[in-house]
Amino acid sequence: MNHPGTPNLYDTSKHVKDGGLTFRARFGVERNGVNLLAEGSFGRGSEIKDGYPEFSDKVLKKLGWWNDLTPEEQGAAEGRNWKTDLSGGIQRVAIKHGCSPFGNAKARAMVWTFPDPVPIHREPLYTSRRDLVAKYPTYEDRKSFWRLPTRYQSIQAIDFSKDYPIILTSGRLVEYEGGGDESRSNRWLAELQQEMFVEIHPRDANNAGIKDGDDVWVEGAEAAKVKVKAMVTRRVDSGVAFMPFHFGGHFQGKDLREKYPEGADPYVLGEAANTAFTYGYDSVTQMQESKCSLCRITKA
Amino acid sequence: MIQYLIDGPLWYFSLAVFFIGVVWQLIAVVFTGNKADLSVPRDSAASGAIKTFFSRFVPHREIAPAIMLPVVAGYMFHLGLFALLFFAAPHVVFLEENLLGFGWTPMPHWAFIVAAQFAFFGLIVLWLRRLVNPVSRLISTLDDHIAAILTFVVMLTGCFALLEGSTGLRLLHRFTVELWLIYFPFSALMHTFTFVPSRMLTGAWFGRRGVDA
Amino acid sequence: MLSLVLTLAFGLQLSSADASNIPPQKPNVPDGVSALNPGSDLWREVRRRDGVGEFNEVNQGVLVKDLLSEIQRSRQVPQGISQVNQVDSGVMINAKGRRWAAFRMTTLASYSGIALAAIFVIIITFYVVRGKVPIEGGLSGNMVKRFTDYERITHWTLAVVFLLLAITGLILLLGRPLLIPLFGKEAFALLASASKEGHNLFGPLFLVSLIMMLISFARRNIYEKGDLTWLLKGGGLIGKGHASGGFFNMGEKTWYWMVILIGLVISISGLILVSPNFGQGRLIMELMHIVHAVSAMILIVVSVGHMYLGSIGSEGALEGMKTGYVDINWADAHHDRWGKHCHEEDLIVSAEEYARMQGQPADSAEPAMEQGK
Amino acid sequence: MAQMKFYCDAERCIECNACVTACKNEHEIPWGVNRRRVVTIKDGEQGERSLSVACMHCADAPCATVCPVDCFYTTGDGIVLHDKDICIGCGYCFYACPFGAPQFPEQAAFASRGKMDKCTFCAGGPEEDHSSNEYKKYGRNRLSEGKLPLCAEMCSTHALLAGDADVLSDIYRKRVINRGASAFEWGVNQLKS
Repeated sequence: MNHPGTPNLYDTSKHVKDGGLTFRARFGVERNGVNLLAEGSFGRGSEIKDGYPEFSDKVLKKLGWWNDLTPEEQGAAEGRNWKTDLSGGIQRVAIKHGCSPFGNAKARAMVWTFPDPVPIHREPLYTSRRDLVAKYPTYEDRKSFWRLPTRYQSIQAIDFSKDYPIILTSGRLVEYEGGGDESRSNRWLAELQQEMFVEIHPRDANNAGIKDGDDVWVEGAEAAKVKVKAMVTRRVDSGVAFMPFHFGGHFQGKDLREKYPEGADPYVLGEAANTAFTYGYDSVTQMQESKCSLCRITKA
Repeated sequence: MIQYLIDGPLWYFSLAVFFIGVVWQLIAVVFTGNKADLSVPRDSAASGAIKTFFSRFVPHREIAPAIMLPVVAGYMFHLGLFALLFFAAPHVVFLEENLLGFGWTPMPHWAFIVAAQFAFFGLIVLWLRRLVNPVSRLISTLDDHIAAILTFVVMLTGCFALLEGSTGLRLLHRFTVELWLIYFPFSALMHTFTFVPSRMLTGAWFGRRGVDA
Repeated sequence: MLSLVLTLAFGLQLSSADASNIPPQKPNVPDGVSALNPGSDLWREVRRRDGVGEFNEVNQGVLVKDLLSEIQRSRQVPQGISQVNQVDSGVMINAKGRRWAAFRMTTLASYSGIALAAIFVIIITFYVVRGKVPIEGGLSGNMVKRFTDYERITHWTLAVVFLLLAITGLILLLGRPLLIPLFGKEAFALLASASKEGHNLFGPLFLVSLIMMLISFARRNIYEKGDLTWLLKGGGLIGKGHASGGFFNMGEKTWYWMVILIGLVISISGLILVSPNFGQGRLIMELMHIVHAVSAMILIVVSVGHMYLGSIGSEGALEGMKTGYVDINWADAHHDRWGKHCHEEDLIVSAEEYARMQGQPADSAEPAMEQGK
Repeated sequence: MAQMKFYCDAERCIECNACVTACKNEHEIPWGVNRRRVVTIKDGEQGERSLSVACMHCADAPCATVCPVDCFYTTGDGIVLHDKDICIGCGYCFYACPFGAPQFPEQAAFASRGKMDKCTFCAGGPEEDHSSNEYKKYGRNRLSEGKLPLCAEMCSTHALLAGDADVLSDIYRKRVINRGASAFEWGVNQLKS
């Protein structure tokens, strides 16, 4: 079919075969009496000038396009939809008629199965902005979240920002990837990032009496401590500290290099950033909170 | 051609001269023998020998202040040279590949340089003392001077070849070492080995007489 | 200290006012529009921080004051950062290096060469004109002890190490213009590599022997009342009369303090140059190199005079350092106050006594000039 | 003949150090030696810019001026190379170089630096092309294979350009023209506008 690819996923200005596409009718055709399919919006060159569900053999038959399939495709497509028809016939025919195989629905960020059907801001559990807690409260504690008791409200209620004033976040380095064990064993990458560090704004560093390159203790709100190098920079705002999470091999200041199997220890070891992070789980995916927490930074 | 010569036959020739020469000299020392001591042995010669061997490492209390300089410079030179000879990285590698087949952990580079500085300083002071002190100047033979200067040259060419970058300087150093090995058995350098029997002989001789030498 | 002053004067005199700090021009844009362009502002700042005025032949002489100010400024203006953490890896452009390079190869090398040649010419003409300064009344053969063994060992150790360092240093400095045309690059590379390793290894030995020299000779080199008159009379070299001096006359004392002080400056700057592992930046190293080279040249040039005066220049001088004994007439001539002291204390050793000490058989007691084996 | 130059476009460089890593990987450069480095000025502030800095192969190279053993030579393409057999590792070229290009394997006490190593514009050195000896001392000789230096090839945003000076200036002139006032706009101080 020589399809050029779809640079923009939602682009009704181009024919589907030239890389245009519509929103997928993923959640059925109707909910609470409201039509979920598109109304009055369709791809260029689409023979159906309105919303349409995902293509399957029944849809093709109803539309009368079933005979556009070759006999073998018909055999393969019998009783299947565009995802399970291995011959790809349903997709070919849908695109031939200018339609996108997975249907044309309203672009509605309306996930009714989520606690927040439409995403709204909820203040993180460990926050220094107590004013936002009242405005954007978090969820109630849940007795059984996939059979796991998970706390939200009860933690947010406690104000940790008195002893842990600085907001702590973590993120990536371009030199390392993932947990970093593999890329920290790469001689050339390891040389570029030899030390685990925390980025502090000059004002916070000045208040804590920290110079660039000093060893500092970053103590998370749940009293876990990591010993890292201080990098005084304006990359982070005042009151915020950033830590890369590719390092490992030290634990609360102790170098555990000898625990690595013989010859398997990477060139560079460092504290794992997540040691200093705190409790908090996503209300849907249970993904742990490693982006915003509170910490206290003192000179080591 | 020169490289082949220095790295090859001349090296083995100088080793041969060295080993045969030393063994020859030591045998000569042993077989010259000395007149039997007919006196009644008052004490054991062996213990005298051992005692004297170790007591001579430290200068006598009475004359210590007078010869403190040669003793200190002597130890600086000898200890620096031995540390340098046996624990310097290039030497350890050389011994491992050419002579012994096994190696050991060398000193760090800065320690190697400091040892060399001790050795050089010690040798310069020792040799100058030999020239400056009228007594030692009188009793110094040409051989003593040659031995000192040759050792100095060997060490100097070694220092010159520190960068381990050019084969020319390495060859020069190796060539001077070969000269040193060839000259060794015929010179005062033999004291490297003969000091052991000489101290023990004297020690035994006096030990047998019950004298604390 | 002395040499630092000299290098300052040396540097100052050479270079004219340096136009490196161009005031930041305000972009000529009507006031209402703010067209600050961080891009060009940034490069102007980088240029000024590391920048230098237009580099041209006129101001290629290095301004030591400029280097000093550059070192402070390099601390105020924030350096760049780099993932590569090595010495000066944060400095994007270090234009001072180019000026130092030009200074070393043109000004320093040529002036050093000229100075070295000049001192030899001066000495030779002096020798031809004045010849060996004789001792009035010739040698008496009666000797008096001037230096102990330890002092002579200290002197000669310092001398040996100094000579070795001077030769290797000059090879490194003047090797390229003078020796490469003779030996060709490969051969000279061997010589230069050997000289560099030798120079670096013997450097600290110079400091050690300098300290030994300081301890054993400092007391007798403290300036006394009579020294100024010695200077005013030109030290006996120029003009007729003889200047009086104690154990060491004023000239020898000045030379001693020159060796100690300039020697210390050379040693310290040398030690800094030889240990690049303390992370000092290039500016400091360049400054240390200038101080090291200029002071060393001063010492080398003056040392040639010392060697001449101590050996060929005046009769009987070398004996003191060679054997430790000097002729009493020599002492009276050059160091009359010390000579008088020897007469009073009766420290004089007669010729026969001296010959016996040197190990000649008693009967052949000719004057003690010839001795030893 | 071409006049080989590097040019790093500060508006594009994102300090990802790919050029540094590519160079080290290609020439098997030991730890501690970085022929190329990325320097960032005003990191994290308004007007932050980065540049990839290595030997710029100057026409009148200060390193060649100051070298006590004169081990530098400039090829027909204007590439400044040096002879590692002649180099004595004294470090003067490092002091003289405006860009800090000369590197030394060790920076140990007693100035034992080892032989100087520097960016060769991927043109090897005075050894026989493609010989293992050349690779051991100077690294890959890409130019004799008709390729351009790997650092420029690896640059993800084409900030680092390497090649004939005229070609580079054409490329950069087109970029400046395309940017037109936007370089100014980018440049306009957001705080005020």
